[in-house]
Amino acid sequence: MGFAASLIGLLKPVRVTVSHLFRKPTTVMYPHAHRPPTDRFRGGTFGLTTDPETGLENCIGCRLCEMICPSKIITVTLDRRPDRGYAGIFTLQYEACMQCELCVQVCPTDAIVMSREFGEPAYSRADFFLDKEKLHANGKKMGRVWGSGSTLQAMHGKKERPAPAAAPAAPAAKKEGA
Amino acid sequence: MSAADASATAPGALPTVEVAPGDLLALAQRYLSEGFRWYICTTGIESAEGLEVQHFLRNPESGGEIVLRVKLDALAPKLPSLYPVFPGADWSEREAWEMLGIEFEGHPGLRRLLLPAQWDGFPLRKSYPIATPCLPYRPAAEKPAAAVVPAPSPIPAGEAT
Amino acid sequence: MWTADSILETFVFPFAISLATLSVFMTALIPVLWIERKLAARLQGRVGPYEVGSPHGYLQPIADVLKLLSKADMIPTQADRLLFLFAPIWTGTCALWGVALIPFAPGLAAFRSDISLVLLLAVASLPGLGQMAAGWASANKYALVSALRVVGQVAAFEIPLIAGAITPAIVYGSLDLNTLTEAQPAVGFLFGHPLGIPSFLLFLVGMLAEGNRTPFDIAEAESELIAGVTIEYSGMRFALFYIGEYGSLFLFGLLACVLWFGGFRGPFVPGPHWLLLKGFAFFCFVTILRWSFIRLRIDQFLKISWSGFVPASFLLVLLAVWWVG
Amino acid sequence: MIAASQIEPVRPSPLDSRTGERREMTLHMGPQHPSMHGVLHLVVGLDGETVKWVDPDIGFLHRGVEKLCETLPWDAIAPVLERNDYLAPSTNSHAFCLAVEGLGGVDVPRRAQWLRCLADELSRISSHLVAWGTMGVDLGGAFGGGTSVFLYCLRERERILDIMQEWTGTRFHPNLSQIGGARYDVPAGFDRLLDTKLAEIDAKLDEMISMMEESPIFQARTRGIGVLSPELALGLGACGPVARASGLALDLRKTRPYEAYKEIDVPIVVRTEGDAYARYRVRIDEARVSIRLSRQILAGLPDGPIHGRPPVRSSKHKAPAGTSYAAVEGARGELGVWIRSDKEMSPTRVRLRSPSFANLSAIVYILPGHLIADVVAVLGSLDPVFGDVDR
Repeated sequence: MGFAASLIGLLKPVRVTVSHLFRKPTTVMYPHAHRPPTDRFRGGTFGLTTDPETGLENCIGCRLCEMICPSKIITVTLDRRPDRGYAGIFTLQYEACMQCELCVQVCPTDAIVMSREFGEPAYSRADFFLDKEKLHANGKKMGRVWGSGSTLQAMHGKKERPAPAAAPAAPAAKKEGA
Repeated sequence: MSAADASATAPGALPTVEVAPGDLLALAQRYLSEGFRWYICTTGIESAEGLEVQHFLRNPESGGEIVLRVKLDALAPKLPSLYPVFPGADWSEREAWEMLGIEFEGHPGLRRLLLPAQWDGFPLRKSYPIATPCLPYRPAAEKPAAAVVPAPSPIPAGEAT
Repeated sequence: MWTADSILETFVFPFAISLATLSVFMTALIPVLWIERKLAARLQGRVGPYEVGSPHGYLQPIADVLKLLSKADMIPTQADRLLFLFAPIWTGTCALWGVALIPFAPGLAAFRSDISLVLLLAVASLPGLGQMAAGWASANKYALVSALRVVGQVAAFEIPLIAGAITPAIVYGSLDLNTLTEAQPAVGFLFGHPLGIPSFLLFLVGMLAEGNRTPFDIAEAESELIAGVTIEYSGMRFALFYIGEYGSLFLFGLLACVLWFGGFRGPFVPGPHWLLLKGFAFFCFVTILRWSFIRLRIDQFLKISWSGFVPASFLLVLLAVWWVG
Repeated sequence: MIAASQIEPVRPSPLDSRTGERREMTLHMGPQHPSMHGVLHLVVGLDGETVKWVDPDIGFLHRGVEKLCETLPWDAIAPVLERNDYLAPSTNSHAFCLAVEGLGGVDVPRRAQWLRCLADELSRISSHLVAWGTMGVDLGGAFGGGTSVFLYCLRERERILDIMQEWTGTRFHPNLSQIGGARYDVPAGFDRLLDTKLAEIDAKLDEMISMMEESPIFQARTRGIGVLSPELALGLGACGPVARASGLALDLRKTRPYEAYKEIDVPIVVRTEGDAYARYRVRIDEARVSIRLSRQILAGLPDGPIHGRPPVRSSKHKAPAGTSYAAVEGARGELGVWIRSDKEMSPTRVRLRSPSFANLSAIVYILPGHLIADVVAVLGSLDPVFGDVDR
C-alpha cells in the first residue's frame, strides 16, 4: 500500500466516528425510557392466571411444567379436591429461569404464563423466589398475554398455514412493524 | 474392512467400521491415505454395550464419512491414541480420558482438559453419582409458612364443596 | 536589601501566579475528563455520562475521581515499596510542573524563562520515568513488559516530538514561548509557514505516543497487557496516574496551541480564555483520533519511528535551519 | 504437501534441571483478561515479547452439559444446549433436533425446516457481528477505536435481536427448534420487518469495513498473522470460517446439505491466505451471503404445519433407540451432535462436537513465533466461544 493510500486509509475510520457525532445516539436512557417489547416477548417474570368468570385459579396441579422444566425450578404439589385438582404449593425460582417457555407450552389449562414486561431487578434472592401469592399477583397485574399453552399448542397443531388463523390469538401481531 | 462394510440403521446413523484396538492405527492410516483427512471428533461412550470409542473421519473432497468404532474392555479400557495420525485427537482424547477413564496409549500428555487437575472420578460414567450438592433455594426465616401452607387465595372456602 | 516591592516581586507575585495557574489548570482538567467521556460516547453512538450532574453528566469527572479516591489502596507484597509509592506521585505531578511555563497572556506565565520551550520539553518527558519505575516496582510481569515498552517508546518518539517543537523555535530564533507566540503570523505557525504542517504532524505523532493514545498506546495496551504499568495500582495512586495522563496530554495540547495555533492570541476575549479554548478544541481532536484507531504492534510502532519519523525529524530540522540561514 | 501429523506443536520447554525454572518468562494470560474471549487461560512462554510456546488451559466454563443431557427429558434438552454457543444460539438446538430426528420416527414439515434454517442464518449474522467487534477490541483495546468498532457491531446485532424478539419472543435464546419442528411461526408482517432490518445491517457493514479493513493499521496487524495451513486445519478438525480462510471449501450447507439448504444454493466463501485477515474477511463475506440467504429463505418459505409431532404436552417423549449424528453449519463451523438413545426418558449419551473446540486447538501450532499483541489478534480471528469450547 502506498504512502498516500495509507494516509487516506487512516482518515476513513475518523470519517466514520465523526459522522456519529451528527447522528442521534443509538442507546436509550434505560430506567427513564424503555424500548417497547413485542407481543410475543417473554423476557419477563411469571404469573398464574385465574378464570375471569369464577375467580378460581386455572392451575390443576398436574405438575407437567415441573417435569419439563430444564432448569428444574418449578415445584408443584397437587391439592386434590372434589371438583378438580388445584395447586397446593406452587413455587418458581425465577433467578434460575432461562426463559424457554416450555412450562407455558405444556400447560393444559393456560395457568402459567410469562410476562411481557422485563423482569424487575431485586435486592435479594428471596425476591426472585415466587410463591403462589406472588405468582397470582403477577398474573393479575400482567393481564392478557400472547403466549399461553393453548396458543403455542394451536400453532403446532395446525395443519394449514397458521399465520392468518393465529391473528385472533395474537391480537396485536400486525401493528408491531418497527 | 473398508467403508463398504459399514452399516447404518437409523437415518442419522453414520457408516461405521468396527475395529480391534490393535488395528486402529493401521486402519486410520489407511483411511487417511484414502483421503479421509478431515478429523471430526472422538467420542467415548458408555452404554449398555459397555465402553467404546468412536473416531469420526471425513473425506473433504468426496464428503465420505467413516466412524472407526473400537469396543473396549470394561475393566481396563485401553486403545492406541490417534494423535500420531490426526493431531486433532489430542484434546478430544484428553477429554474422553478424563470423562470416561479411557486410556489412550501413545498420547503425548494425558492430563485433565476441562476439569480441575485434582478432580476425582470419571463424570460421564454411568456409575458416577449425579447427587446435586446444592439444594434448591428456599427463602429463609421471614415467611416459611406462606410457602408451605396450601391455601389457594383466589378460592373461597365454601366453593370447593 | 529587601524592599516591599522586591519582596512582592520575588516571593508573592510568583507564588500567586503559580497558585492561579495551578488552580486554572486543575480546574481545566475537569472539562478535559468530561470531554473525553462525553465525546467518546457520542463518537460511538452512545449518550455518555448523564446522571451525575444531570442533564449531561457535567459532574462525572468529579464522581470519577471521588470514586477512585474512596477505593482501597493496595500494595503488592512483593512490590518494591519505595518505588511503588513514589512512581504515581512523580507521574501525577510532572504534568503540573510544566504548566508553570505556559504563557497564558503576554508575559503572564508562572515561571518566565528565556528557554522555557526547552524546559517544558524536558519536564514533559518526565512522566515516562515514573511509568518505568511503576512497571519495575509492581513485581508484575505485565507491568514489566509494559515498562520495557515505555522505554522503547520514550526513546523512539522523543525525537519527533522535540524536532517538531523546535522547528518554530529555529524559524523565529527564540526559545521563549512568549516570544514564539507573538512572533507567529495571525493564522498561526501551522498555516502561516511552509514548515508548519510537517512540524505539527511530527509533534502530533510524538505527542500521541507520549500521551499513550491510540494508535500508539502500546504501553497501556488494554487488550494485551491489561493496564500496563498501572496494573497493580488502585484507588488514589491510580487516580494520580489518571490525572497525570490527562494532565500531560492537556499540557501537550496547550504547548501545541502555543507553538502552532497562536497561543493566547485572539480577538475579543483575553488571552487565557483563548488558550484554554484552543486547548480544549485540540483535546477534542486528539480524542477523536483516539477513538477511531486500533493499535499498532510494538515492533511496527518502533519501526515506523526509527525508519520514518526520526529521519523525517532530522530532515525537518535541517530544512528549518536552511530556511533561516 | 506435508501431512498434518508431521506438523509438531511447540510444547512448553522443559524445566531447567538446576534452577527448576523455565528459560522463558511464563506469562499467564487469563482466565481474567480483557481479551481472552471469556475464560481462556493461556500460559505463554515469552522471550522478550516473542511467544515461544503456548499452553492453553480450558475448562473454566465447563458445565457438564453432556452429563446434564443424560438426566433431562428429551424435549427439555434443546433450550439447555442453546447456552453452548451462546452467540449463535439457535444453531445448537437445531443440530440437536436434527440428530434426534435422525433416529427416525418423526417427519419434520418443510415449513419448520425452513424456519430453522432462517434462524440459523440470522444467528450467523449476529455471531459474525460480535466476532468483528471482539476482534476490534482485541486489536484496539478498551480505550481506543476497537471499542468503537465493537459498539457499532453490537448496534447492528441489535437489529437481528429485534427480529428474533418479534418472531420468537426472546432476543437471545429463541428456543425455536423442537424435536419434530419449530416452536414459533413467523408473525404477520414479518417479511417486511426482516427486509428493513437486514437492509439496515447491509448498509452499515461498509462502516465496519471502513473502521477495520480500510485502515492500514488493521492491515498491518492482521496480514500474515497466525497462518493456518489447510493440511493442519483438516488434521485438527478446524471448520467453518477458520477452515474456509485456509483455502478449504468446506461448508456443511453445501457439502452435507440439510433441510432448506438442499434446495438453496449456498455460495461458499473461500480465501487462501489462512491468516487472521482472511478469517476476518471470510466472515464479512459470509455475513453478506447470509443476509441474502435469509431473504431467500423467507421468500421461499413453504406453507404448511410447523410441527411434525403432536404438540408437546408433556415430558414423556421417547426417541427411538439407535445412534445418530447430525451437524449444522453453525457460525463457527461444524456444530455436531452425536446421540445414543436406548428409548429411555433421556438420551444415553449426547456428545457435542463443537467447532470452537477444534478451532481453538490450533493456537498451539500457530501462535509460537508471534508477539504478545498477535496472541490477541489471532484469538480474535479464531473467534472461540467458551460456552462451546468448555461445554
